Amino acid sequence: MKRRYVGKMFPYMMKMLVQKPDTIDYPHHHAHVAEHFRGALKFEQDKCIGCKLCTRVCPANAISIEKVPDEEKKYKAIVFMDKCIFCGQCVDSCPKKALHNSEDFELASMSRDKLRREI
Amino acid sequence: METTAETNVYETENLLLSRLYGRFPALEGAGAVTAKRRVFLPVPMEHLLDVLSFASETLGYSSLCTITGMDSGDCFEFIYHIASDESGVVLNLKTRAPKEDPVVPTVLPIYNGAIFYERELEGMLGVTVKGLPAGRQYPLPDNWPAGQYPLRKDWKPEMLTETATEEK
Amino acid sequence: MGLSLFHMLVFPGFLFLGALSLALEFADRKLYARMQNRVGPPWYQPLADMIKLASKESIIPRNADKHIFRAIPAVALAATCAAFLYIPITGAESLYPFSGDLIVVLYFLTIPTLTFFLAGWFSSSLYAELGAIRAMTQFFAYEVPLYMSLLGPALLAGTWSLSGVAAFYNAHPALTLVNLPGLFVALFATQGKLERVPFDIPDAETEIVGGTFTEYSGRYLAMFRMAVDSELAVMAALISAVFLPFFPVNPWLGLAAFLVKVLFVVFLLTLMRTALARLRIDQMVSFCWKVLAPVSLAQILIDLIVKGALHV
Amino acid sequence: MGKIVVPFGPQHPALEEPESFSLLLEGERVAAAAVALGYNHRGMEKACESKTYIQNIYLLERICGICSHAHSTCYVESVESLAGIEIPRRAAYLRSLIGELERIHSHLLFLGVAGHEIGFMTFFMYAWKDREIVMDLLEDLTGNRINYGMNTIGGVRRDISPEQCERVLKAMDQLEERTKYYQQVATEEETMLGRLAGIGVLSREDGLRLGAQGPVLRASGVARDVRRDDPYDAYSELDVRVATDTHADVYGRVVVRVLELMESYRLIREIVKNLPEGPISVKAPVKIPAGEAISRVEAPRGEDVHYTRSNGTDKPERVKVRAPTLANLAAITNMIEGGYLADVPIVIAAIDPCFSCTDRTVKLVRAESGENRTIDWQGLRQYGIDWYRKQGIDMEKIKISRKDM
Repeated sequence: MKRRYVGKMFPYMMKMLVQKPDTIDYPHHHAHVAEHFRGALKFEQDKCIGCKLCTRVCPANAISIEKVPDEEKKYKAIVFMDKCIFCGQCVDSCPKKALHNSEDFELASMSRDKLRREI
Repeated sequence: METTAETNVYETENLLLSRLYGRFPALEGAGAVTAKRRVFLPVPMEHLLDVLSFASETLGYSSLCTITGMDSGDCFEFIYHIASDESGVVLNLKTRAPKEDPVVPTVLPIYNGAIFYERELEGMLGVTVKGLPAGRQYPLPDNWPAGQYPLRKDWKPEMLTETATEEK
Repeated sequence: MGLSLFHMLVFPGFLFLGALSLALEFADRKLYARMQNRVGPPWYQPLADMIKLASKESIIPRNADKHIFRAIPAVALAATCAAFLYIPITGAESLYPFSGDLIVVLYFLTIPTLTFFLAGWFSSSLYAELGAIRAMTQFFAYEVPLYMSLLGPALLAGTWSLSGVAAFYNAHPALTLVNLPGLFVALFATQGKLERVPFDIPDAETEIVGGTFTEYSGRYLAMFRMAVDSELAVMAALISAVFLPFFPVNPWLGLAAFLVKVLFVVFLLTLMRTALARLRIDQMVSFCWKVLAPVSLAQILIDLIVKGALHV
Repeated sequence: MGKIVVPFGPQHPALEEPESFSLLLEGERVAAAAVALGYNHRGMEKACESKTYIQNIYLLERICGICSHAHSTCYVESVESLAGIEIPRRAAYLRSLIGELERIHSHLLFLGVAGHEIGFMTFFMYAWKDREIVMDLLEDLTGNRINYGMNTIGGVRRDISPEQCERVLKAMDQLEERTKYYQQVATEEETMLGRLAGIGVLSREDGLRLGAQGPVLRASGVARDVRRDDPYDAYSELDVRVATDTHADVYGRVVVRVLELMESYRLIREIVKNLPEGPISVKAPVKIPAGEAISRVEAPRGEDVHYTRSNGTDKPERVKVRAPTLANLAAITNMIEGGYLADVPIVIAAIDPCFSCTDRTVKLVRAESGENRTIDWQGLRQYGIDWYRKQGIDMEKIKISRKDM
C-alpha cells in the first residue's frame, strides 16, 4: 500500500494562490474562440444562386432562402438562430460557397423574434 | 450477402454458423455474414431461447448488446444482438411475431441485465414480453396514454394530441 | 444606557459583527477561489447575496409550524451576536468581562447548532430531517473535543474569564506554544460547528440537497446565512482570543491586531476546506472520537503538567 | 428512526441530468433502491426515420454532449457498412484521434464530477481546468467544443494541419503531467481514499452477469474493450492496451479511468506520428442500398451500439441506439444497496452516467405533455410577475415578448 497523506494538494494550492487565475471575468473580458469556430451563419448575397440545397440538408430546418422581390436573381437567407444547431452542413453543401460560419457566439436575446435573422 | 466464396475471409464467422447449424439443423443455410464479425441469423420464435442459451453458454456469446424491436409492416421483427468477447463477433438473431398478438419470451434468465431492453420493447412497440416482472414503464413517462406505441409505423405524433384532447 | 445600546447595536455588536462576518465570508470565498485558480467574487458579493436573498419571496412549507419556522433564524442570529459581546476585540479586556464568560460564549455558540436541528426538524421535509439528524450526530462528535481544547488553555491561565485568559497569554506569550495541539483540535471542531468541508455533512448538497436549510428561502434563509457567517466570525475571534496572544494597549492597534488574527484563523479554516474532501458521517464521528478527543485530553494533561512545573 | 423512502432525483444536485432513484433508508444505510428512467426521452429513434442519412448524423450526435463523437462514429460506420464504402485511411485516423480526445475530455470530466460528489471542490476545479486544454484543442481541430460535427458519411469533414498536430502533441505532454498529478492525489489523499475505497462494489461475476460495460466492467477485472476486440476506424492498426483493475469498487473505477487517460495520450501520439497522407473523405451516395448493419464503438463510458436498417431510400427504415449507460444501469441497484446514503452520489457518478444518452430516442410536436407543461410554466411565470409587482418591481416593464416561451 502506498503512503497516505492528509492535504496532498496543499503545495499545489499554495502555488495557485499566487498564480494568475485561469478563469476570466467574462462579460468584461472577451472570451477567445478558435480560428475556425462554427458560430453564427454569414451569407454572401451576390454568390447565392438560389439552389436551396442548404435548406434541404439542414437537420433543424433553420435556414430558408427567399427571392428578393422585384430583383433579378437576387436571394436573401433567413436564418432562425434559435433553431440552428451550428453543424455547418449548409456551409459544406453550398456549391457556390455563399455561406460561412463566423466567430460570433454571443447570441443570447430576450426575444425569440430577434433570433430570426434576415441576412 | 450469401456465404459462398468468402470462406477464408470469414473463417470465424462461418465456423460459428456451422456450429449453430450442427446444434440446430432446422436453421441450416439461413445465416448470412454481412461484414467482418457481423453474422445475421433468422431464428423461429420457438427456437429463440434455445439458440440464445446455447450461444451464451457453449459458444461464449455472453454479452447482450441490445434488443432491437421494429415494425416491418406485416409483422414485428426482433433482433437480439449478442457479442463474444474473444472473437469480437456480433451474432444477430432475428425473429418475428405477428402483429395481432405480439409476444416474445423474456431472456432475463439467460442475460440478467436485459431488463431495460425488454421494457423498451413493451413501451415503444406494445409487445408483450412473457415472464418480465412488473415494473415502471420505460422510457415513456408515467402519464403516457395507454395504447400509444411510438415506434409502430402507423403511429404519428398527431395521434397523441387527439387522444389527449378527448380525455379532457 | 445609551452607551450599552451603542455597544449592542453598533460596536462591537450587531453592525460591526455584520460587517466583519460579510468581510470574512468574502475573504473565505476569495481565498477559496484563488487557491482553485479562479478569479473569485468581487468584494461586495456577500452583501449582494444577502440583499438578493432578502428581497426574494419567502416560502413556508404548508406542514411546517409557521411561528417556529420564522423564529428560528432570528434566534440563531441573536445567539451569535450575544456571544460576540463577550469576546475581547480592541484589547485583552472584553466589554462586559466576568468570571465564566468563556463558558457562556461556548453555550451561546451551541444555540445556532440547535437551531439548525430545529429548523430541519420543523421543516417537515425529508432532506431537512435527514440534515437535522446529521447535524445532531455531528454535534455530539465535535462538541466535547472543542470544549476540552478550550478548557486546557483556561486551566493553564487559571481563570474562566476570556479576558483573563487573554491577559494571561499576553503576559506569557511563550506559553501559547504549549497549546498548539488544542489549536489543531479547535480548528477541526470549528469546521464541524460551521458545517464546512470536511464536515459539511448536514448540508451536503450532493447527498441531501440543502440539508437542514432545504425548505428555507428568502429573508429567513438570508438570516440563517447571516447567522452562519457571524458564527464564523465569532469562532475565529474566540480562537484568536484564546490561542493567539498579543493584545496591544492602544484600542486602534488592538482592533488592527484583532482583524489580522481573525483573518489568519479564517485563512487556516479556508485551507482546510480547500484541501480536503467531505467525510462520511461515520468517518467523521470516529475521527472526532479517535483523534480529536484524545488530542484534546492530552492538551489538558500537558497544561496541568506545565502549570505544576512552572507554579504560575 | 424507522425506514423512510428518500427520493434521489429526478431533480437533485448530485445528478447532472434528470433520473430518479428511490432509496429505502434504514438510518443512513440504503436497504433497497429502485431506478426510474425516461425523463430525457426525446424520441430520436422515431425522428431518425423521417430524416435523411446526412441529417441523422447531426441528430444522433446530439444524443449526448460528452460522447457525441462516439455516437456519430457508430452511426456513420453502420451506414458506410450498408453502402459498402471504405473510408480513406487518413479519415479513419482522424476519427480515432477525435475519439481519443473525446475520451480524455470525458474522463477528466468524470474525475471532476467524482470530486464534486464527495465535496472535494478543489479537485473538481483543477480537473475541469485541465479539461479546458482538451476542449480548446477540440475547438481548434473541429470548430466546436462539443458536438464536433467531424463525421460525415464517407470520411471526416475537416483535415488537420501540421501545426495543429504540433499543438495536439504539446497538449498531450501537458495533460500527461497533470494526469500523473491527479493519479497521485487520488491514490494518496487520505480523505479522498476514505470516500472512494470499498464502496459500490461490483464483483466480476455480477458485472458480467448484469451486462455492465466500459470502465465499470474493466474495474471489476474484465478486459473488454471494443477498440481491441472488434476494431473500427484506425484501431486495427494501433496497439490498444486495455487498462483493468481488480478493486471492483469506486476507487477501481477512478484508477481505470486514469490509466485509460494515460493510454489515450499514448494512442494519440501514435496516431499523430503515423497519420497517413491522402484524402479525408470519399463521395457517398444519397440513397443507401437496402440492408442492415450493426456497429459498435467504445465510447468513453463503454460500448455504444447502433443498428441501422435501410430500405433503399434516402431515409433509414430503423435506427436503434444502445448507449453504454443503459447497460450499466442494470447493475447500479446492486452497487447502491447496503451502502451509505452519503455514498450514493459517488457510486452513481462512478458509472459516469449519461442519462440523455440512455433515454435518447421524438420531438413530439405539440404533444399533450408539452402543452401541459407550457400552461404550468406560464402560470408559474405569471405568479412570479405578480409577486414581484407586489414588491414594487414590475417585470412587465422589462420587455420580454410573450412568444419566447
